[in-house]
Amino acid sequence: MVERNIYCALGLNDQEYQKIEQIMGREPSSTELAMFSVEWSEHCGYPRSRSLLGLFPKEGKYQAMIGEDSGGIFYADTAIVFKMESHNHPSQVEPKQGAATGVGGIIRDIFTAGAKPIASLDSLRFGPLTEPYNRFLLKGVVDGIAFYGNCLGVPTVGGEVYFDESYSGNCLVNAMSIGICPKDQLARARAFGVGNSIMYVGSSTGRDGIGGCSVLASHEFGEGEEKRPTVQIGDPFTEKCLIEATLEMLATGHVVGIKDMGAAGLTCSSAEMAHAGESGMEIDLDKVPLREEGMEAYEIMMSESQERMLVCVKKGKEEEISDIFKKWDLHGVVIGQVTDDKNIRVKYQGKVVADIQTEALAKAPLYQMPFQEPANLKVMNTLDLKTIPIPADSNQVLLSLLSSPTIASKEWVYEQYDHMVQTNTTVLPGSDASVLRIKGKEWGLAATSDCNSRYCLLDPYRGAQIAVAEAARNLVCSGADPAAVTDCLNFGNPEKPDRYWYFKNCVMGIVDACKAFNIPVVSGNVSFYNESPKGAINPTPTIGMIGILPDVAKRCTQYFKDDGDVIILLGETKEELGGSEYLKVIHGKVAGQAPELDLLKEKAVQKAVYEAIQQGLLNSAHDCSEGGLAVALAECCVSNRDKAIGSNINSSFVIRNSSLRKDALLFGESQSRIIISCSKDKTAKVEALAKANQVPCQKIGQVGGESLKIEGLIDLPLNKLNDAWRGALKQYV
Amino acid sequence: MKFGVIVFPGSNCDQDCFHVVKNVVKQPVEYIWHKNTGLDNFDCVVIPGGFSYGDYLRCGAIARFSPIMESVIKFAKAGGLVIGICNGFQVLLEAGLLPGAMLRNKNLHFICKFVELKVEATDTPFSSKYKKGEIVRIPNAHNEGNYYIDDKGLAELKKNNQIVFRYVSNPNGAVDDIAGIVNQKRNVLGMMPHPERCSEAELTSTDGRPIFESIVGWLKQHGRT
Amino acid sequence: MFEAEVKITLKKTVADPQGLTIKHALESLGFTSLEQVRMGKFITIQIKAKDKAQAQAEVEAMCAKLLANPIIEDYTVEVK
Amino acid sequence: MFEAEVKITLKKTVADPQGLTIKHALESLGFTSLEQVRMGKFITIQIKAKDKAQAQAEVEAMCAKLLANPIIEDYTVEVK
Ligand SMILES: Nc1ncnc2c1ncn2[C@@H]1O[C@H](COP(=O)(O)OP(=O)(O)O)[C@@H](O)[C@H]1O
Ligand SMILES: [Mg+2]
Repeated sequence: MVERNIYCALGLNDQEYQKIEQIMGREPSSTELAMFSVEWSEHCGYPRSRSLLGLFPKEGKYQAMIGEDSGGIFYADTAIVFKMESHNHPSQVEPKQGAATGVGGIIRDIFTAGAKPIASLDSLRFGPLTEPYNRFLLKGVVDGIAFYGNCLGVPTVGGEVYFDESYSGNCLVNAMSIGICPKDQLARARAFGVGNSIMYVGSSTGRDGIGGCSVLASHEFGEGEEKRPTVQIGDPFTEKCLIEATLEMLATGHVVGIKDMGAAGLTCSSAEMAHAGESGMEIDLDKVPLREEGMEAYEIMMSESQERMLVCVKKGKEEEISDIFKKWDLHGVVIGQVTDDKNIRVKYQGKVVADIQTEALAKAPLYQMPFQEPANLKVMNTLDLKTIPIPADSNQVLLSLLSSPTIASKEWVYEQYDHMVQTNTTVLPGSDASVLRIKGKEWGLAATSDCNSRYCLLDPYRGAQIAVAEAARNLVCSGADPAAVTDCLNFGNPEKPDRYWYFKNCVMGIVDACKAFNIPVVSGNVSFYNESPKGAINPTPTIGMIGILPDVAKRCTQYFKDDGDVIILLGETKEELGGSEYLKVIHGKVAGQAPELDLLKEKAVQKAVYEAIQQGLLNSAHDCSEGGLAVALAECCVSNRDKAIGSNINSSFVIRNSSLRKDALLFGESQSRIIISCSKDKTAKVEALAKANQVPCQKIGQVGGESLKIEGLIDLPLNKLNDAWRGALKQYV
Repeated sequence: MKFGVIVFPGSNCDQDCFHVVKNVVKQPVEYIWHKNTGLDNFDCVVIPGGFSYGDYLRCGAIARFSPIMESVIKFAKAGGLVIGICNGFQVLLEAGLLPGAMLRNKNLHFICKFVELKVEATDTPFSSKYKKGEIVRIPNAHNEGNYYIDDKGLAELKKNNQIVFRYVSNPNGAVDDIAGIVNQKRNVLGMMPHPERCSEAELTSTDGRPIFESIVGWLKQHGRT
Repeated sequence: MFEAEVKITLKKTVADPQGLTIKHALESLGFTSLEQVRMGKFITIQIKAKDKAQAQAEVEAMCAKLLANPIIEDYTVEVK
Repeated sequence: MFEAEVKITLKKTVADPQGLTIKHALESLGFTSLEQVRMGKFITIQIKAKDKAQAQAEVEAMCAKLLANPIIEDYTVEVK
């Protein structure tokens, strides 16, 4: 029997080991054991989350395509493939290279599906910038994303950056990538056809990240420093060549299937391709291009060296394929064949070192995890507004909020990213969502990522629903019809029942919200064990969403445009301060209930705005999110990098809402609210549209002037707003 | 009239330049793989932006030794039009077709952003459709666009009126606010900002288009149709 | 005043794509007898200190704290 | 086989923003006795050669041709 400390080191427990022996009917070889350990890890086999993930809707208003590695939708003759993935732990220890290789991994998932990567987004979360290490992380992560993405020539067009104590010691780096291709050129991750060749293409294999995914992504930080990942140096140049060569190869029509060697490298790609193709596979490790000497079989099988892929090629076409890779100075060698059984057989130095049914590897055990509401939730949810003093000077509050790093302009971040390469970005970062044209088509794409994890901490079900609703709202404000979701579920240790309770409720929130919007979840990623010695991160189910603009010329941006335009607020403002940025920044509290969300009302507001934009009625649309109405108005005034413009919010609006606390009116984060502006002559039509959709609609003021005025409450010149909002992040970095 | 867009491994604005030549100014254009040689059939060569060889040693340093560069040097010496944009500019510097060198941006960051440029010279094949002194908006996107040249070299550039574009507000530390220069014969242009990113109304600005139109106009005037 | 030279290199176990690309480039220029090329950083620091030992200690502290990331890099300090 | 160490530094006359930034960062960490910090490259090359002199000559040729840009950089080669 294999010694206990060996399988434990691989992250397997006693039951799992026994099950493996039972499946094999004998003692597993070290290579086999290593293969099981990675395939059954949370990262690959999802044993602790699979059953819940199965609840996500797989269909919606656009035809969905759910593949092995990534998913997407079809629109007209085009497949739009997209996915989000985490690279949290590597980034925490080596921010630049950790983030860089994260970008590399997610982009590989896109082009292995046969799609040309056309855009990326990044969703980032750090502890407060007052701590030097968090500043180091922010700078390093942004540098890494820029280093990799810019070099590849895939524009990073959007994302988000949040700051919260819970991420000190465990930052989150979630990267999303989007690609497109003609419908019929999609590639699948499968191998079949006895005698077809298995080719290894890309970079060579070293001892990089061995056991990285199973061992590292399955443990908390602080459990033992020696488990630190062997961070890799990203190689965007090789990946760029790999993209070109891969797309050239797929165009030959000689490829049966293809999969990237990401987490768990060759093990995962070979076993899963064979299993998906209901075939067997035999590979010979002596043929694998190695960059280090004396590597053992299990090391080759588990290596996570970057920039490599496995391809099933039609028999007789191997040379043609290998020539393409030669042209790009990359490896392209045959390492095996498809066989007529259903086993994955691995040979090395003349010996069979592994022989396993792919079925057994692919069927990771399924665990029902215990869950329980956290003991402190009731206390957190208690908030007596009477104990919260209303600040006398709302101007000062607004300036403080605008310069809170979570709300402040993220220009410092996205100006380091090439967000224009490929010349498709028609709405640049800095508006609610970025919009891409597709050359030669009338339609376009919008993309965003969103999640307010404080809401999820206070109410995971509603918080996750709000993340979905807000993402959709951001797309609608840009003129797009929300189409499909990818997610990255970042949580603490699932073996702790309170953490799992959060996970379960967030998943249910996403399920129900997506059903309400009639959009599918086409891809995603789970990242557990995000904890530092101080505890778990806030539950963070990041939502990535794409939307379709039937006519990209009708796109819309968030900033006010013309003097004299009428400003209209759609939706209802309630006395809601729970979980708000205001409560945190001004009163130092994270407490209360997350804002209410009525999905029917949310849909109605979105429908009204979408239709208004389609009819060409609006000059701007911006939703109210962190910081509430006052912050959203300030952003409408100053977020256009070329031209700030003031606005005047009239007294009748303030009087009409005088039953609300003024801090709730200005800074409360009631959901389902959108600020729009239009020229005077279109106001009646806009109001009629709102009415037809039963959406509360108030004319609240006028665009123009050199300041933001909210009668009797706020009066600030544009340059002060601008300095607070634009200058804040730069102060720290 | 035929344009060629050179493709090095790591070039990433090749398709963007190709698109503008083909679909915006509507001229014949072909990609040229860096391992090829010979440019006999071309009238204008575009060296596009990107990260040739990852810029792993120094921007443009490795690409400069690609087989095609020997041909580009010959082509330029014979008076052919060569425009290097961003990484293309860096390659031209490394190849010695233009004087000076690039250092890292003063703030050490990659900067992707629209910047204002002042058109300083219109008597070149690349800038004749602008007005002298005109201010145009064209995006930058680079890490190493901090142009360096010693005092003597700068005096030469000025004396020969070789500075074609200057930054209105210097974003990267470039000597004398230089954003783009030509060689003495005025047939080779290097510039850091990306005109191909602002040649269509969909992309916020069309201020880059006159560069491509100037080239087309010049080639027509010189009998290349 | 002392001048310290800091050499920062990638750990042997970390693959160095930059070095590899430079190696290929050199080979294609005809330098064919190369075994390996690795890329690192070279930092020169002029520092006031009461003696060489103090300068050495200070610069080593700088390396540990900021200049190198021990997860992927090694460093050596030499004070002249 | 020989190992050559190549140090590439920016010419004294060329401003070094990276060095300056590192200097500021170090100062804000409390290293206040710094006069100057300059950033360069450190390339190690393993090369087959019949003797040290040949290795030295080869690596110097590499520097002159590719590794350094004479307009802005100086280099030194040391064969071990
Ligand atoms: N990490 C990032 N990378 C790229 N763009 C970003 C990033 N963070 C924020 N942005 C951009 O800044 C703008 C504002 O972001 P955010 O405040 O998150 O918007 P919202 O509240 O509407 O979701 C958006 O255009 C967004 O894409
Ligand atoms: Mg928004």
